Amino acid sequence: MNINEIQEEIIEEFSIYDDWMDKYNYLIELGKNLKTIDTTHKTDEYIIKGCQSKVWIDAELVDGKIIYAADSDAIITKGIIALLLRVVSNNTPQEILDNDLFFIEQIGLKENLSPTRANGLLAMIKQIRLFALAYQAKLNA
Amino acid sequence: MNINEIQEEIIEEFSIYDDWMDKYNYLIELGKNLKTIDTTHKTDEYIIKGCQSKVWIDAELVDGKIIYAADSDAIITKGIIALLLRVVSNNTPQEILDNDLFFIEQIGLKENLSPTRANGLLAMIKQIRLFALAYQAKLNA
Amino acid sequence: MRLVFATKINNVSIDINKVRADFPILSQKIYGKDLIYLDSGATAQKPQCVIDAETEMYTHWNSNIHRGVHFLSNQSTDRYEKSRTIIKDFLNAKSEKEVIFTSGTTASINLVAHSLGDFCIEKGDEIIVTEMEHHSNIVPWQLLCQRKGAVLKVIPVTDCGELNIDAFKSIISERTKIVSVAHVSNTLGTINPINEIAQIVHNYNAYFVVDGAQGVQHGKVDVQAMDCDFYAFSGHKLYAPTGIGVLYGKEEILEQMPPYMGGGDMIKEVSFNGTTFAELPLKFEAGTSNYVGAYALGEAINYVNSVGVDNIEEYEQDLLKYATNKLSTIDGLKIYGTAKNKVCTISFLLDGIHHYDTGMILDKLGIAVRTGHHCTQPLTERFNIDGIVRASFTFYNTKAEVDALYDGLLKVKQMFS
Amino acid sequence: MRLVFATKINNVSIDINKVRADFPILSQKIYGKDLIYLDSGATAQKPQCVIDAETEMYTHWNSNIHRGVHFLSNQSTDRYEKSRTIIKDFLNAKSEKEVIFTSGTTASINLVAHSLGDFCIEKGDEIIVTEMEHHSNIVPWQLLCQRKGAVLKVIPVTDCGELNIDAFKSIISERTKIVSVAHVSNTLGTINPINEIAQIVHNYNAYFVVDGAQGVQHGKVDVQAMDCDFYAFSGHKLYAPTGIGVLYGKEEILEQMPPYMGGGDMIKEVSFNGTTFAELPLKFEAGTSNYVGAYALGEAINYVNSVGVDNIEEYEQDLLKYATNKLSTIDGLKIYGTAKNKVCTISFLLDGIHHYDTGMILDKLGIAVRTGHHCTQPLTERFNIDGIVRASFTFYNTKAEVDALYDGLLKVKQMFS
Ligand SMILES: Cc1ncc(COP(=O)(O)O)c(C=O)c1O
Ligand SMILES: Cc1ncc(COP(=O)(O)O)c(C=O)c1O
Repeated sequence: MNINEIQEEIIEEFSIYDDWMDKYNYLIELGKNLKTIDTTHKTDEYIIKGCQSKVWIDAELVDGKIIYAADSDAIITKGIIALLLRVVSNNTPQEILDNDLFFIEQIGLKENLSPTRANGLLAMIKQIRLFALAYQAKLNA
Repeated sequence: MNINEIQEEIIEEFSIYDDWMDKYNYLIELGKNLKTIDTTHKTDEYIIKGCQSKVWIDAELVDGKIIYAADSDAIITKGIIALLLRVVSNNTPQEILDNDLFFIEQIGLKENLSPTRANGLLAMIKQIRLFALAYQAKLNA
Repeated sequence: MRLVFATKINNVSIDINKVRADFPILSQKIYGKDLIYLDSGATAQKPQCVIDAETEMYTHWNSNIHRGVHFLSNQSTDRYEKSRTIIKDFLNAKSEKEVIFTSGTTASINLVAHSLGDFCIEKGDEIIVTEMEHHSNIVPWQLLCQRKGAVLKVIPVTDCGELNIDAFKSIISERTKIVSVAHVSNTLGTINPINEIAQIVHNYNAYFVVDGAQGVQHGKVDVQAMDCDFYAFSGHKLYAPTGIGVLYGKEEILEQMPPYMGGGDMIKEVSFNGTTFAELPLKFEAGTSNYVGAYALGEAINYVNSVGVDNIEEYEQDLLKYATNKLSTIDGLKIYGTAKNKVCTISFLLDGIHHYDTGMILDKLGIAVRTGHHCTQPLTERFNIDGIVRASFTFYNTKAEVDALYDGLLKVKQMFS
Repeated sequence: MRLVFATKINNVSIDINKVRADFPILSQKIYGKDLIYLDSGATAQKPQCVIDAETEMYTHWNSNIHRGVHFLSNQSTDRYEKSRTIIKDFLNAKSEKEVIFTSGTTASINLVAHSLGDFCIEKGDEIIVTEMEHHSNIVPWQLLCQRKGAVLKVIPVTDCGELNIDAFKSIISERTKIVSVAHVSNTLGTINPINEIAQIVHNYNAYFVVDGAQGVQHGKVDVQAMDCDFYAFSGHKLYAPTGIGVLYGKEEILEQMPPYMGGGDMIKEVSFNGTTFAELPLKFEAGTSNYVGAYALGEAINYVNSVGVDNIEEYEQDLLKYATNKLSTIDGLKIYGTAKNKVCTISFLLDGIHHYDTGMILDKLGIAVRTGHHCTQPLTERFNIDGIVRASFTFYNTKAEVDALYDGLLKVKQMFS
């Protein structure tokens, strides 16, 4: 599935929740199950500090595709990270750069992306694109 | 006439003006006719600077009574000064200290005493009392 | 020692329904639920009379103050200066000259740090703050120390969240020039023993600055009884608009201090050969003051007085007791800040649950709490935590809202278990 | 040379009745007479939508910004940051990072004088201002010169009230580090040739600060086209509330400047071992910002845009021409400030009549003008006068109001003759 298909799939999944609580329970579930990032990568080099929750992110290029790894100290943030990684990971840099991330707004989690620096997610999304740009440059070099 | 009788007299005089314009015309008249202060006294020593108009004031003790002299560069301010001097001048320090000045408010010129520093009148009234205090102290010494 | 906020548990005499009706936002719905606003420590909500004061000013009397001779300008100026008198009385300052309008606590403290700093700080001098200070009462002093080569010292906080006064006595010295302490801690709620500290500070001839951002709204403030040299607070935490604050300072000290900002209204005469400065308080009010905010701050204080400062204190202390007892029954909930003398602010963590997660779920239940470091990073570090959940109550909050918070926290525990 | 405010005399496309209805105070009565408000240079009146913006914020969305995770906090933050974007677009700044909220022009200029001053001024360096500056653009530089041992130089003003650019060219030198000039003179109305000055300043690698307090409300401001390094203005003169203002600064310069005020929100991390500062623009926004005022400023700009900046300029230029012609016919009336390029501000004196007397009588006729030195003492001194009467018009004023002023002045003459 390509990036947009996965986004549609997630939107589909969330459409069955008409209650915010089910939605957040699902996020919490996702957050708990997200493989935590290698502690050697949980250093200041990889950190994005929100005022509230911290986010760590790393990426590597495997066979021309980027594999992202990320983590957070807050479970809800981690749940959203799990969704994000499902969408962007394992795609080529070009694919990542070519596609917008629209699912977060569509599943009603937009407030998690407010520019308040609270949870670091918005900065993480920027970082995802930066990794893609960097690897793209490397591939073209 | 004592201070309060003069104040009542002024209030009486002004009561015939039901129009602000007549009132201000009268003030302007008074202002124009006020004997200007001796220019040797129109120095920075005697000045009270409002933001807008300047006021000069001086006082001397003659036979136990204070004779005030004052001036301003604005005619309306001068008109009010004329009224003030008519009320306070030629009284003993004690009489000046014992009496409130109520006529300005009662003749509807209160806005001229706003604490905006605009015309220096409020500071001048303070200065009138300060002179009285100083001469009183001298008399008691 | 007389407590600054004496707690009397009598019959509470606040008509809570009337009070709540005075604050229109309290009937706002959040996600379809009743708003439960427990974030007044960050900013307080405004009674209708304060909102109306601004509207009235702009609709009828607005005009720039002080320099105008026309009717509206006099109207504006009168309202601005009357508000100064209201504040003077509220703080029990000696004169209007001691009441300087600023844009808020942060601006007030920066004013002191710059102007008093320029006046009295030399290389090697010491300035003392506490471990529980808000960043606004740390960073200005750090910057001053950098500028002057002075040294910043820190009064430590005990486990229950009180100042370690013995440690303070051992830190203060002849080199100490300024001591700056929060009246009330925004994170822990602790009411600090201002009078006691003032005495120690003045024994060393140092200046005593009080950050009153969290103090002024919870009980009677009497700057003369406290004997502080400066007292800073923000209007927006005292039911007034944003963008207005106050710096109280003792006249004889303010007189000696050099001006901070330059501009209109703070001058006597300007010339390129030399400028002279206005008398107090205008010397420290450069430029067009937020005169509409200042007027509304006066109205806010009138409102607080009409409810009654003592009534507010009593009501809040009762609420504090109730909330502390109730929340303490939650398994795994730890309260940070258990000082004997505190305002109705309760900060806590649920065992194993991130403060942000707690806040997010409470939000969905319509409950507004604040999470994070609350601009007191040295303090959260001292307690070895990253952040904390803070419920800050005031006299428009109710026991029913405490119950809702309690229920919400049980829900949070269930969701994250 | 391209004029910063190009004057096009086409068909005026402002619906003046609609505009006047938008400003509730304009139907206020003064001493039973219709208010004729000719003091917008001191502060502008507010359209209903701006008053409503504040009320709406306090009634529905009020909560402290940035650090909160709850619904109201997000609502407040969104409105605050959206306003920043509106201002960015209004000034044609490159990015939101270049738009710093302050409490007003005076605060903005003091910020630059302190922070840029600390960054680039050394003993013996020179700073240049002009003879027509407002005290707010003089005193901060005088204080900076005192702190650093720098020298203040002054560009003279010609008899018609324009800057003497040749003199400027002879004053500026390699020692010049900062030049600070009013976009528009508050007393004379002169629109200064900002682009031309910018070029000269930048040839000497100096920084160029523009005091836009009187510029931003009368025509299109494009900071990139102007090529100024800083642009300061106040909300209250742009139809917004008091207590909010803006400092625009070029990102690459702001990046290098040290922080000015310390406090909450302007930090990245605080510890007693060392504090790091936030990214732009927050680095310069210490403490709780006047977020309600900021939101209302955005609404004010939306309102100005809805009337149309070009329409406003056109309308005001037409009014200026009419008023200048009409007042010039009064015997003994002398206008100060007859620059070719000016906004609709007319300062004058009646022969032999004190400015204060003139103002007092006009006031009684319901006409609000400003009198005095207008916080430009060096300028009034340059014209050998003590003070002046200023009628400052804006797009809600009418030719009928000019006529009323004219009649009023005849009355003044009659009364004092
Ligand atoms: C040219 C000019 N500069 C600066 C200022 C100061 O603005 P504010 O008083 O809003 O800080 C004014 C306003 O009076 C002004 O006209
Ligand atoms: C204890 C304390 N000091 C200072 C401040 C700063 O106040 P403001 O942000 O209104 O300037 C606050 C507010 O957050 C506070 O709680």
